[in-house]
This record gives sequence, structure tokens and C-alpha cells, in this order.
Amino acid sequence: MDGNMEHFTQTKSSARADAASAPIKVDCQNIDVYYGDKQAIEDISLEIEDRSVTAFIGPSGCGKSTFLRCINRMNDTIESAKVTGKIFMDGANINDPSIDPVLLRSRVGMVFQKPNPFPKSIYDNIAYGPRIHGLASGKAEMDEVVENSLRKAGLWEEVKDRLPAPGTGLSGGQQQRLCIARAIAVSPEVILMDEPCSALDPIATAKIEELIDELRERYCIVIVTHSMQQAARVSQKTAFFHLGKLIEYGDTERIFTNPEHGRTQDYITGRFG
Amino acid sequence: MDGNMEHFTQTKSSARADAASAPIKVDCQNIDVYYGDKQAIEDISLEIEDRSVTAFIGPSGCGKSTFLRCINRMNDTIESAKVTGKIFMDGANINDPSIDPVLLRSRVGMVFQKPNPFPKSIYDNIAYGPRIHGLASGKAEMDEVVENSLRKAGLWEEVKDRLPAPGTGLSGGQQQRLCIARAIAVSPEVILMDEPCSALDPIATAKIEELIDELRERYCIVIVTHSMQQAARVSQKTAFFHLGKLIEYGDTERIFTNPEHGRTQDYITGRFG
Amino acid sequence: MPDHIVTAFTDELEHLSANLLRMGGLAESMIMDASRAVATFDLELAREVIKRDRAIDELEVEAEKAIIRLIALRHPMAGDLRAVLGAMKLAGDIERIGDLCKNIAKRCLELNGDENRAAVKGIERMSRAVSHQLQMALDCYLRQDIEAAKTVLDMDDDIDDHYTSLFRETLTYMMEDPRQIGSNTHLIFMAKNLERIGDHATNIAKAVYYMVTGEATTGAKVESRLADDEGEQR
Amino acid sequence: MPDHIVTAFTDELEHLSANLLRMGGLAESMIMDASRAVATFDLELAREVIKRDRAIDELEVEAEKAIIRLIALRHPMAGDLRAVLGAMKLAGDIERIGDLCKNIAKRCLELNGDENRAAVKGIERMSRAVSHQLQMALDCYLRQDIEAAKTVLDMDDDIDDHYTSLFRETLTYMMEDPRQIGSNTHLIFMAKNLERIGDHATNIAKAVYYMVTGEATTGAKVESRLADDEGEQR
Amino acid sequence: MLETFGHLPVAWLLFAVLAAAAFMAFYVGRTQAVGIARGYTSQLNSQPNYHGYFVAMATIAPAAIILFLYLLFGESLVRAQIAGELPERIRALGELELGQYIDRISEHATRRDALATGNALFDATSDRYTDLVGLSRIGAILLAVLAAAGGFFFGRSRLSGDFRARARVEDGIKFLLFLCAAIAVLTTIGIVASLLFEALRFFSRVNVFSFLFGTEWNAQTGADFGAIPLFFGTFLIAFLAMLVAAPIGLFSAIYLSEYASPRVRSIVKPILELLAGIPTVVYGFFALQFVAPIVRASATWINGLPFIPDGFLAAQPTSALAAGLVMGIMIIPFVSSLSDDVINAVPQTLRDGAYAMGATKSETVKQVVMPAALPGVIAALLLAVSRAIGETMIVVMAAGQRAQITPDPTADLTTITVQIVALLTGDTEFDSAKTLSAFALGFVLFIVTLIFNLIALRVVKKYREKYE
Amino acid sequence: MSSPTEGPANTGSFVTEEALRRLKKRHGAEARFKLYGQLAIGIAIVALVTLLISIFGQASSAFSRHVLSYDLNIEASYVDPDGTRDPDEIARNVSGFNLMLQDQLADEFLPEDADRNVQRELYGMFTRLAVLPIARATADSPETIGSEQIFNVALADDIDLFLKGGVSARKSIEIGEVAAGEGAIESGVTLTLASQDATEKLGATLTELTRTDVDNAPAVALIKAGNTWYRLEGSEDRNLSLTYLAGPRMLPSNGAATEALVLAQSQENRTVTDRQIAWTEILRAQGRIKSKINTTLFTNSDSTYPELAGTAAAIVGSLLTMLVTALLAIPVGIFAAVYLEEFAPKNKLTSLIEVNINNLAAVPSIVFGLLGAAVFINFMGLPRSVPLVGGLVLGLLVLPTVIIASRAALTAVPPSIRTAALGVGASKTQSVFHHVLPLAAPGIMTGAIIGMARALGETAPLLLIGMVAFVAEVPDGPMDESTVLPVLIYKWSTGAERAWEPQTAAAIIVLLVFLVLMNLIAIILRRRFERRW
Repeated sequence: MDGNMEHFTQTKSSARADAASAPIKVDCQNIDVYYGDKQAIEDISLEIEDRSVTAFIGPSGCGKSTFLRCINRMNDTIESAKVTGKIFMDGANINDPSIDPVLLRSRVGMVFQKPNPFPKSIYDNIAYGPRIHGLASGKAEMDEVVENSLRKAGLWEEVKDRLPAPGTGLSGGQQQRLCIARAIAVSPEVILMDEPCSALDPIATAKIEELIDELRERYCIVIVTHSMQQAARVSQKTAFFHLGKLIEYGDTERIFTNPEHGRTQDYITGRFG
Repeated sequence: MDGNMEHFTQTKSSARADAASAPIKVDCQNIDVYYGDKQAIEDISLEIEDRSVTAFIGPSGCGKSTFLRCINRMNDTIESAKVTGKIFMDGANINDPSIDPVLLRSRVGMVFQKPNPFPKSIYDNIAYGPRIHGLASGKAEMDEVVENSLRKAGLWEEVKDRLPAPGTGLSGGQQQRLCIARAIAVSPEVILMDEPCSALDPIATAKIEELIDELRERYCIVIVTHSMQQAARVSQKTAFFHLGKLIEYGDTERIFTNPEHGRTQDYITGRFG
Repeated sequence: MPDHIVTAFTDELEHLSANLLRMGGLAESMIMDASRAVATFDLELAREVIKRDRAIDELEVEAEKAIIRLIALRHPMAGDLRAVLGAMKLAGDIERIGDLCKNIAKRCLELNGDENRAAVKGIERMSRAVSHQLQMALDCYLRQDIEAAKTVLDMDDDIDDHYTSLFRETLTYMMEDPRQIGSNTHLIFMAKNLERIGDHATNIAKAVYYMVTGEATTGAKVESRLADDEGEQR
Repeated sequence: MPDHIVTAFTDELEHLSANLLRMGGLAESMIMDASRAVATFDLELAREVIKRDRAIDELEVEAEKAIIRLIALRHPMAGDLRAVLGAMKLAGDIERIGDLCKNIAKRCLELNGDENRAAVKGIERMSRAVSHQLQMALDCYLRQDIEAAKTVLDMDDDIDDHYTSLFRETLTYMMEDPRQIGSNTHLIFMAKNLERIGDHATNIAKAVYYMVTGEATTGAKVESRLADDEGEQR
Repeated sequence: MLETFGHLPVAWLLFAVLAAAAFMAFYVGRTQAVGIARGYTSQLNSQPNYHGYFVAMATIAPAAIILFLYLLFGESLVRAQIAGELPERIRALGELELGQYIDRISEHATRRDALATGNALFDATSDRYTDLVGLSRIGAILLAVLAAAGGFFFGRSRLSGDFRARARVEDGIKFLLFLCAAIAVLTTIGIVASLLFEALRFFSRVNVFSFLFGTEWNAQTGADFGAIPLFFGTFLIAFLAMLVAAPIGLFSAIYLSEYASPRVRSIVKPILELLAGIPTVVYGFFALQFVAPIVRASATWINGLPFIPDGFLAAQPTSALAAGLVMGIMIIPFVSSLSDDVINAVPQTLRDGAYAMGATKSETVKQVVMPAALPGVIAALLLAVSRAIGETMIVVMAAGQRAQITPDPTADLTTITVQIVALLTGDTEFDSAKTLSAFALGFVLFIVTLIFNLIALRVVKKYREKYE
Repeated sequence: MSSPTEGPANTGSFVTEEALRRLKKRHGAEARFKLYGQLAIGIAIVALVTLLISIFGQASSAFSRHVLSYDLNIEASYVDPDGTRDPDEIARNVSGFNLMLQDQLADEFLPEDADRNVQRELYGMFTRLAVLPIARATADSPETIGSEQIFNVALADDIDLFLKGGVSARKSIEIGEVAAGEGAIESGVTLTLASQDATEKLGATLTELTRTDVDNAPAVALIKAGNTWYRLEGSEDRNLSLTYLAGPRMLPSNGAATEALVLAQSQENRTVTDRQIAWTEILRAQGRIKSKINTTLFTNSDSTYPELAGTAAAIVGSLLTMLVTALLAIPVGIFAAVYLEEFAPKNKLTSLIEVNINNLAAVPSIVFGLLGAAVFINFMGLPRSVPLVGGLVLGLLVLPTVIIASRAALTAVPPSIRTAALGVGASKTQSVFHHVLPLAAPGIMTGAIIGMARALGETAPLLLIGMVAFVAEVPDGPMDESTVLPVLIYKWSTGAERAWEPQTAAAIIVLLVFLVLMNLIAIILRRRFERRW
């Protein structure tokens, strides 16, 4: 795994190539997910590009969130969930039992539907991850990590004067950006977002979308959204899920102007049902 | 502005039944709402047309829901809320202390953000309102009321075989339509909807929107939504609220293509903040 | 394709397309009437054609409004979006066809009635071809038929040939009888207008192609060919 | 107007408008170059102008793609929507201007170099006026200036007058020297093309007017006036 | 006749009569409303049933008030009348004796099978008493019936199509509900008043400071009232109990809410709750019979070890340690279930957030869940302490009676609650300092626990609000 | 690693040796943390199990009881000296029956000249009231007087305890046959055993049991030779010197089988004398001692004699008290909760009421006892020791519990239900009584039952209002003097005789059964009607 990671850092450091030449970051092969007896995901294979935003859309219950949670093995925390298939990240199968999900999750950040800042200070919210992973070796270094993360999340200017204030005191949109900053702080390679704006109003949503667009330059971002408009706005690639299956996957522009599959077309144009 | 409107409604009338001839159903005059010391609504005057859909939009906290709740005096149930101003419905000021809010609410139905069927059978959900208002004098009559309401809400075909089943067992979209049917059952004149689709997926949302469009033929419908797209899709008139004030009110088409007020333009085009 | 869950959306789309077809029908009749007016030197008819353009213009205004309305309020996606954008192009093209017909009719008023019959016949023949092309184009819009659309594209070559020969012919008449230069110039312009109508019919076919397949109308190859149609020589 | 919260949206809109201005600039230079080619009988320059149309066409394809993309992915509303739809019109008009210039250049190749100087001068003069009009139109697009747009609309009358007199003049030459009928016809068409370019510039101004005010470009009064411009007589 | 009434179980009879009246009134009101509406009941402001309820309410309420007043003051009136009628020599007895005398009469008079005592005056007064009671009852009942009738006609007269019967009925219901809520408040007032009253009486005899800061306690003999040893014993035992309960309860809660599978949870949680359901007297018995001997044996064994001075530990048959240990066990479920609630109230999204950051479970618990739950947990512990302080039966049975200050947990210590029970069990006169000292102790106990509770409840409330 | 803030470029650092070492440590901490939790739960469960085992262990002996089945000759001279055959008189004549039993026992077991101490020992095997059932039976059918009837007479609690293995550690051994016996019953007997081994075995057992005794007092051996019981006074080789205790007054015949019952404690240190043991063994050998289920535990009321004490009065007292409590606490509690949760305006006053109720729930129960003593007894002058007062006190005690549980149940009903009802034009009251209350009912009932269970187990406040009084009669109504189960348990647990211990444990079990039943109902309610929103 050591070698893999090295490989990774190399491709990463080769600056921000254009999106077209972006290499595959996550390669999912034949993923099935069962909740107890119920099959939630059926044989999904999908390649997710680095340094771009991939959106998962589909009607509720289509399995898009479930699939997203495979990528950082959050399904492990659900007792009855069973995941089969392989997910390669930089060549290593993360579903391999030898992979420690704890380490994996430090490489694959996640942002949830409802903003969930820890009931700590803004500073500690950000510092939490680096601290448990030992990423900063002193107060000064930690300060730097915190500032950088907040800057990247576009929150620095708004909170720099009140870092010791509790994170829960921020507005909804700010909280969500704080959660994104928190995810960034452990220097992940992939950031998963599970309907990150569904609890926010249009303005806060727009701000998050703007942020996502900025983050795209450094991270591989996967976003689940039930708003097609949002998928259209923020993503470069869109995957359409239906009944636990992947129906269509391709460039967002194409999906929204000229989808190949009838089901996709029906869903996008509001003809389902 | 008046001239504009006339011009507009006329050009529209060639395409659809004329909404222009609809009389004013609810006439709000100088409404102020205070929550404790905080003023939530500032001097809003607004005329709502009968047999059309009026949408209230605006950023969260702009007072659109608060204003909606003035129309059936739901704010009475909030201890600290104080409403001043006059709201005429068919000539009677509903804010008059002599008006019983309970009776008012049987004339002004309401549908809420989260589908909230009673944990009773589908039948009883619908029958409850007519029962307490003594609207049906026998089992047969009640059956008729229930069937009619469900039909109008486009739910009859889906549930007619399981009327004794609990209403909470339906899907989210069906529950919301059940709630609409329940509101219809007491033969209201006005139906208020407070973000009726925010808890639903796009398909269920589309169905509700379709239903709203159908109901428009019989009722005066007022809908609060934080989705501008939804307001655009379902309403004939749109009111834009900001910081407790009514910024702009007019034909939906005009508001979305050529708003007069800069704030409206900024909000609609996503330039707020 | 199934209907939208929100039937009003389907209704509006259908209403738009019906409007366009109505416009197309009007334009078609204008082409025929204008050419008949030229052939029979029927100034009344010519004046009537001129008036009729107003109807098309109004329909276009309405269609454009409906389109803006659809885009602003319904946010069409995928096929719907293409249909709406295609309709926008269509409306523009049909409106232009109307204008061109009106122009033919106006020029008809400038004629003196004793123009070279052959040239007038040529105009009539050409207008028949153009009208047929437009009819085909509208038909393929109605049926969303890309095969038919391709035929329409091919038909344009014939019309260009028509125009070129008519141009040459008229030029010859002009040289023969310089007194006729004025009215012959009008005939040339009429032919040019008909040729332009053909181009617009082609555009309609291209728009249909785009609507159905999602492939750019302005695809480099087709585009360049059509742009060249501008001139009468190649 | 403040920027969008989502800067990418503002970026895309700005990129689109920059593209259009670039197209406009190109078209402007093509008008001048084409008329210069006619005046100096510079066939090289004419050929170069013909080639340059390709660039405009490509820019238009790009702009149209960007517009569809914007509508499909960004759902522009209100002012943004008008800007996008207006841009769509603009792109079409500028592309047409390019085509017309190319046509002028092509016709230039058909000339023999000893045409009536007065007529050629007339073309040059007219092209200067048209070019100026286009420049103004683009300028009012850049500055979103409706006052300027109104001036552009007024300018069109001048150009029409230009065209009418040029048409009459050339007709006279043709009658005087029937051998020159061929090339003079080309000159008439060139003038007609220039007049058409003027119409498109007017269209641009109308589009700007619509973008800024939201009032229909196709407003009945303005529309009828512009439709009449179609013909050279009034 | 009067005599019969004087002996009748009127309560039941009245209840039946009132119920019947209410039912009739309801029926009349409803019928009238239907009549007003002429069948179109939806035209009425309120449904016919509410008109019925309204009339019923109007009928019963005044009668009920009269009867209630009679219950409160009727007997006093009779007694006052009797006192007035008694001969001068008895009236001269003084208030206390007079009262006792009338008590005896009243007791005699209300006994149905009472035999004549032979004391002529007494027997006569007794008979008179019975008559007066009967008379007052008849009066009260007549009044009530009149009031009911008045109410009934008033209620009927109000009915009309526009009459807001529903609103009136609901006002009535709301008032009834309010009365019920007031009882809870009255209880507190009662507690404070009675404790304060008796405590003040005590402090009028014993100096407050010598009570609060004295180190000698010999209440049974009425000699010394220095409560420090009791406070010491109370807090020592509470401390021992918390030493057991806090870690075990807290860790159980954490394990159950964070680690245990639903199956384990569904088994273990009821088991812990079982501990909470066991009455304290059972714990007392357990402490006395099982734990205390073990503690004593262990202490004896330790005393027997080399290097340990003889008699190092007291090794008493009842000891603070035994009581503390068992009290600790008793409090475990208290701590664990409160903490469990608090921990569960921490939103799952927070945990997901931490897991998604790459935290292990224990890191999540220690660094995210517990800090979030901390206020709640502290409140839970405070409540547990308050509970330990106020706990009675375990200490009564297993802690001992000796008021002393010693850090030796195997010694027998006494506590506030033990002393209260000791002082108040059996026949008590409310006049002696001995008895009154119990109230003073109770007052201290109440105040101390009140402070703990107030703090804890406040914290809990704040905490709840945070996650709502 | 250079700087952790450079972005993803340095992610490789996660899998450094350092990171892996950290991870190992982290997983170690994880395992330890989990272990603490398991330990905590383990301790709690062990405590519970210990408690239950110790109580059930104690109680097990109280559920059976040894009786002597004795054929008693009902003699009129004792039981009906007046010859009236009046059932009331006969029933009341307990001492007559007692005398009769004593005399007939003495006839069987004692010589004429037995001294008073020995007599007292014999009579001590029964308590005076043990004849009560006989008296009642005889009173019911006076015609039996003069005839011989077989009765089961309850043995004294100490004898009962001895028979259940209590009183003293002991061991029964065979010590072979009698080789020779000489001496006299009155002055002492010397017995020679047939085998040397047996003697040694006896000696060894004696020393062994001596060692087990806490006080290190020498063990005692009772020897049975034939059917006669002796006490071992000393031994020399195979010769045992014995004192006669009980049984046929004859020297053992040669070859008769012998047994020794070795007791760790001498009779000075125990509640049963050697002679009583001997009689018990003889009666048992005759099969006249039987073990019977102890129904008196449920049928009898309190008594000063453990073997006759029962819980009947306390159970009825508890039920009456609970009735009063329920009538007060449940309706008032529910209504108060409804008022506070649904109707009360949110102002200082109601928040004060709220704080007040929450506090009240945490006020030590004994304070309620003080309240009861001060208000109900001292101020209002209600009688002491009656269920009415107890019920009122407990009612006030559990009132906040019921209110809080009801409020929790009411709050659990989502507000959307209320707004839904209001939205269709129901009034506030209608929305509460039509929707909210029915939905909250299971929760409220669960809370009420749990509150009642708490009241049922409550002791301390009742002590203060005098419900600790001795009550031998089953109370008739809420104004009768009575006691309740937990108080009874407390009282019994302080009893001096050891026989009270199992009795107390048994009463505890009775109480626990009631509590389990109530909790079971609560659980079933919760399971069946629980609704998750």
C-alpha cells in the first residue's frame, strides 16, 4: 500500500491537468450491497475521475447514497449491511479486509446531509481530524492546518475572529462549510458529499456549490443529490441510478442535454411514474 | 405596473383560461407580525386571486411562512406571535376578534412541509374534519365525502382498496396527497401549502405539482416554497419576500423573466449574499 | 415518450408545436400565393400576401414568448430542452420565410406586368419547389423524422440550381432589353428570396435533426455547406 | 449587478459575451476589408475575407454550445435568461453578418475591375456607415446601453436611404451600359448585403434592448418597422 | 329523618345524583341544539354535542362548588354551632380541651353503632351533633340542587345558533386541567411550608448554629442537636455509593449505547432496569443480611494482617461501607439509564461525522460523544448524588445509629434520613424538640437535594435544547 | 513530512511506520475501552444476581414449614370446661387447647417427675398460638370433642429451622453396633462400641466440627442407640459416657445400631436444646413430622411469632393504599401534564411550575413522609397508619413521576399531528383529546404503572405516618389501620429471631412478584403500542 500511495502523490503533484486527462481515482467493480436480505445495490461498476465532481442522481431509494457510503466503507457501521465487489483506489482494493477502514476514512472525507459540526469550538472541529491522525506536530503547525482548511472552505474570513466559539453557533450554511473544512483538514484525496445542501436554503446552497467548484481543483469529489439542477450545476460527470442499478453514466452536459437511456431522459424531464 | 399586468394577462389569455378575470379572494392590508420583540413581517399588503396559485418565495427567514400562517391564523397557536393589520376574505376581516379561528381554519385548509397524516386509517384521516364540523350526517354521506376528496387529490385509485389501512403506511408523496385530500374534505375555499414538497423526491414533487395545477380550478391556492423552480412551475402569481418585507409581487412569468426590483432579480438569478 | 407528470408542461409543449405548424402552414400558403401573384400579376393577391405576414409575425411573437416562458418557468431538460430551442430556431426561420414572401409580394407591386414570361415561369417553378421543400421540412418536424430531414437537406441543392439558372437567364433578358432591367432586377431578387426561403426550410430540417438526435445543427460540415448557399455561385 | 454566488456562472456568462464581442469585432473587420477589396479590386484580400468567415462560424458554434450548456446546466433566470437568449440572437446575427461579408467578397471575385467608380464608391461609403452602425451596436451590447441602442435603430434609416439611392444609381448605369449588367447586378447584391448587415446590426441593438429592459424585441411596432426594412422601397 | 341523613354515605349518593343530572342536562342541551339547527348541524357555530356538554357543565359546576365548600367548611360550622351550644363550664375549658371534647363527641356521633355512654350531656350533645350534621347536609344538598337547577336553566338560555358552546366547554376543561396542575405546585408549597414551619418551631428552641455546626447528636435523649456527624455520615455514604455507581453506570451506558448489538442491548438494558425496580427496602435487607457481614469479615481479616494495628478498622455489624456499596448498586441503573438517554440524544450525525474523519469507536465516544453529552452526564451524576443523599431505607437498615465522625468506612455511621426515621417512627408528639428536630433535618435535606436537583435539571434542560 | 497543510500531496504520510504504530496504539485503546464497558455491565449483573440469589436462598426455606401431625384427643375438660359447646367460646379458648396439647405431649415424652425445665423445653417446641387452627376446627365442629383427631401442629420456628438444616452445622455418622451398655438412665450410661474405627471416626468428626465453629467452642455429639438418645459427655477408647436425653428409658441392648449426630455448637449457643433435637429426631423417625407448603405466609396477618406471621394484611393494605394513590396520582397527573404540555402559556409562571415539578420528582421520598406527618396527621388531623393517608402521601410522591412520564409521552407525539388537526379546523382541545392524548395513552399508562410500582415499593414516607404499626387484622377499608408490604418487610427484617430472616425474604419475594407483574404489564403495553416517530 505504501507504494500505491507514493504513486498517488506523484500523479497528484503533476499539477492540475485539464479535466479530460484526469486519471481514474476510484474504480468500483461489480458492487453489490445487501441490507439483511434486501439487495440495495445491484452489480454497479463505475470509474470516478480525479479532480472532478461526479454527481449521483436518481429517485429516492435508488441506492445512490448507499453506493456513496461504499467508497469510504461507512456501510461498515451499519450492522446488517453487506458489501461485495471491489473498489480500487489508486490500485488498492479498499474492500479488502486488510484495509483498515479507519485509515481509509482519513483518505476519503465525507460530508453529510445535515451539517454536523462537533459540539466544540470551530478550531477544535477542524483540529480534531489532524489530531487523531497525528498530522500536526505542534500548536503552530495545527494553527496552520486549521487556517488552511478554513481558507479552502471559504470560511476563514467569516470565522477567523471567533475560532474559539462553538461550531454549532454558526448558521446552517456556515456549519456545512465547517464540515467541509473539517473533512479537508485531514488532507483527503476523495471527498464524498451526501446531499450536502438538502438542509440549506438557496443562498447557502449556492455558496456550497461555489465551494465545491473550487475544491474540484484539488480533490476527487463525489456528490449525491436529489436536485437534478444541482447535479447539472456542479458536476462534470453524472451517474443516474434507479432501483439499485446504474442506468447511465457520462458527462453531465450530455446527460442533461442528450441522455442515451430512455429512463434517464424520463427522469430528467420529469416524466417518471 | 397595473398596465403591464393587464397587457400580460391578456396575451396569456389566448393560451389558457383567463386567470385575469379571477376575483380577489384574500385581501391582506398592512400586516405586521411580531414574535416577542422581533418583527417578522413588516407592513405587507397583498391581494390574492381566487382560482389561481400564488407562490411566496424568498430566502429562509424572510417571513414567507409566517405570512402564510396569518391567512388561517395559525400564528394564534404560537404564544409569542402578535399579528396586526387586516385580512379580508370575502369582505370579512379574519383578524377580527369576533372571528373564531377554528371555524376560519375549516374555510382555509392547510398542508404542511412534512406530510402529517394522523396515525389513523386513511378513511378516518379524511373523515376527521367533516366529522368535527358536522359536514356529513351519515355513513353513506361520509363515504361520499371521503371518496370525493380522495378523487380530487388524485389518490382514490391508489388507495380505494385499502381505506382502513393506516395513513402513515403510505409513501411520502401519497401521504402528502392524503393531507391535501384531508384539507379538501372540509370544503375549504383557500388552501395554504407550506413547502409541501420539500420532504419529497422529484417524482413525488412533480405529482403534487400536477395536483396543485388541477386544484387551481376550484380553489384559491397559496404556496410557500423555497424552490424558485417550483414557484415558476406551479404558480400564476409570485410574491418575493425579503427580511419580512414584500419586495415584489406580480405575474409569475414576469417575475421570473423580468423582475422590476433589483433584489428580486438578484435572488432569482442567484446573486444574493 | 410518455407524458410529463405535470401535464401542463406537456400541454404547453404541444401548444407550442401546434403554433409552429400553424405558422409553417401560413408561410407555405404565402409562398404559393406570392408566386401566383407574380405569375398572374395579381396585385390584389400580392397586397393580401403582404398583409398576411402580420399574422405570422404575431404567431412568432407568441411562440417566442411561449418559449421564454417555458425556459424560465419549466426548465426543460434533455429532449424537452432541445425541442424548445429547436422551436425557437423554427419560429425564427418561419418568420423569415414570411418576411421573404412579403418581400416577393412587394416586389410584385413594382412589376409592370409585361416581364419576360420565361423568367416569371421560372419564379413560379422555383416557388413550387421551395414550397414543397418547406412542406417536407414541416412534415418532418411534425413527425420528428430525421430521415425525411436528410432528404430536405438534399433538396436544397436543386433549389440552388434553379436559382443559378434563373439568375443567368434573367441577366440575359436584361442585357437584351435594358428597359426591363428594373423589373428584371426585381425578378432576380424574388428568385434570391425564394432561394433564401429554401435555405430556411433547410434550417428547419436541421433544427429537427438537432431536436431528435441532440447533434449540433451547427455541425461544421453541414454548416459550411449551408453558409455557402448564401451565394449563388460555388 | 453583483456577481453570482457561483462564480463559475458569472465566468461562463462573461466568457460568452467576450466571445460574442470577438465575433462582432471579426465581422466589423470583414465588412471593412470586403469593401476595401471591392474598392481596390484586391482579390487577395477578398479571398482572405472569405476564409475569415470560417472563424466566425466556429465562434458561433461555440457560442451556441455555451448557450445550450448554460440553459441546460445553469437554468438562468430573469436578467441572466434574457442575456443568454439575447446572446443567442446576437450570435445568429453576427454569424449572418459574416456570411453576408463573405458573399460580398465572393461577388468581388466576380467583378472585372472596371465597374463604375461612383457605384463602387457608393458601396464603400455604405460599408463605412454599416460598419459604424455595427460598431455602435456592439458597443451598446458591451455597455448594455439602451440609449445607444435606440440611436442604432435610428441609424438604420440612413443605411436604407443609402441602399435605395445606390440601387437606383446602379440601375441607371446598367441601362447605360448593358455589358456591365452582370457586374452591376453584383454591386446591387453587395449593396443589398450591406443593407442586410445594417438590419442585423439593428437586430443586435434590439436584442440589447430586450436584454436590458426585458421588453420584447418582437414588440409589434418595432418589429413591423424592421420587417419592412426587408424591402428596399417604402 | 335528620338522624338518617346524618349517617348516610352521602358522597356516593351525591355522586350518583350529580351524574344523572349531568346526563340529563347533556341530553336536553343537545336536543335543543339540534332543534335550533333544524337538522343542518353544520350551520351551528358548535356541534350539538358541545351544547349538551355546555348545559351539563353549567348544571354541575355550581353544585360541585357548593358541595366542595361544604366538605371544607361544613364540619367546622357544625362544630362552631355545637361549641356555642355547650354549657358555660365546658366552654370555659380552654380551646385545646374544648376541641378535644368536641372531637370525642364527633367521633361518638359518627359511629353508627355507638351506645349511649350514660353521660347525659355527652349523649345529648352527640345526638345534637348528629342532627346538626344531618341538617347541614340537607341544607347543602338542597343548595346544590337549587344551584344545579339554576345552572341548568342558565345554560339552556344561552344556547343559540351562534353560541360558541365549544369554546365555553373548552374553557371549562382548561380550568379543570389547570386545577390539576396546581396540585403539583400546592404539594411543593405544602412541603416547604410544613418543613419550614416545624423547623422554625425547632429553631425557636434550639440555636440554628448549634444545630448546623454542632458535633454532638443525641436527639433521642433530647440533649444534643449538633447535626455535623449526620451530615458527615450522609455525605460519606453518598460518596461511597457514587464511587461504585458512577464508573459502573457510566461505562455500562457507554457500552450499551455505543458498542452493544441490539440483541445484547435488549437483554442487558432490562436487567439493569430490574436493579432500578427493586424497592429500597429490599436493598436494605440485602445490605444488612449479606453485604454487612462480608464487610465485617473483611475488616476483621484486614485487622488480622501483620503491620495493621489492632482495631484499625471498626468492623461493625452495620457499616457505612455496606450501606454505601449497596446504595451504589442501587444507583447504577439510575446513572446508566440517565446517561444512556443523554448519550443517545447525541445525534447519530455527529458519530457519522467522526467515523468519516477516520476516528475509531472509542475515539468517537471519548472525543465527540462524551464531550457532547457531558453536561447531561454531569446532571445525571448530580441527580444520582441527590438520590443517594435522600435515600432512606438502605441506611436505616444497614448504616447504623451512632452519630460519629470517623473516616473509617467499616464503622457504623448515621445519616440525616436515618435520624428522621428514628425520630418520627412510632407515636410522636408534635411538640417536643426531638420530633421537631426531624423536620429541621428534613428541611436541610430538602434544601440540599433541591440545590443539586436545580443545578442538574437546569443543565439537562440546556443540554436538551441544544439537540432539539 | 514537510507541512501537513499542503493539501493532498502529502497523504502518503498516513502509511508511514509512525502512522501504523499510532494505529496499533489506537486499536489497543479501543479494545481496552470496550473491556471497561463489559466489566461495568458484568459487575452490575453480578450484583443483581447475588442479590436475587441471596434473597431467594433465604426465602426458599420460608415457603415450606414443618408440622407435627399429631393425633390429639380432644378432651372436653380442656377445651370446653363449661360444656356449653359454644363455638365462640371454644375458639377463644386457646389456652385450653394449648394446655391439652402440652399435657398430651408430656404424657408421651416425659416421665411423671420431669422437672419444669425439661417440660418447658418440650412445650417450647410449639408456640402458644400453634393450636389456633385446632381450636377453630374444633369450634367449627364441636361434635369432635371427645374423639381423637389428627392435627397438623406447626412446630416452633427454631425447630423448623433446625429441620431445614439451620441452627448449627452438623454431621450425622454411623458408629457401628453396641458392644455393651451399662449404668443407669438417671445417672449416666457408659456404652462400649463394637468397633475401634467408629470411635476414631467420631473423634475426628468432633474435632472437625469444632474447628468450623466461629467461637471455637467444642462440638457436641448426640448418640442414638436403639431408639434412645443420649448426649456424649466423654469418651475413652471405645467407651462412651452418655447422658440420657429422650426416647425409651432403657439401656441399649447389645448389637443395637448406633448413630451419632455431631453438632458444631453446644446448646448454650443455639436456640434449640439437645433434648429438643432428640425429640425432633424421634418424631421424625416416626414419620410424624411433615414438611408442608407455608400457606400461612399468605393467609395470616402479622404475628409476633414468625411461624405464624403472614402478609395477608399487608397485601390488602398495600392494595388499598395503591387504590388511593392511583385515584389521586393518575387522573391528576395526566390532566396536569395535558395542561402543562398543551395549554399552559409559556411564561415565567409555567416555567416555574415546570421546574417545580421536575424538582418534586427528585425530592427524597422521606420528605414526602414529613409532609404527610405534618400536613395530613398533625394539621388535618387524619388518623395515623391508614391507607388513605399513605395513599395520599404516595400519590403526591408519584404525581410528578406520572406528570413527567405523561408529558414525555405527549411531547413524543409529533407537533405535526397537532398542526394537522388545527389545519382542518379542530380546536386546540379537540386536537388534544382526539389525537394527541390517544396517541400518548400507551406511554402515559406505562408511566402511570411504573409510578405505581414505585409507590408500591416505597417505605420511608410510610414509616413517618405510622404505617409501621403492628396490624394483626386484615383492613376493611382505607380508613382502617393497616400496614403495607415494604413496611412489613422492614419490620420483619429488624426482628430478633433468626426465623424472621427467611420470613422477610419470603415477603420480599411476594413484593417482587407484584412489582414484576406491574412492570410486565408496563413492558407489554410499551411493546404493543410503542410507536416510533
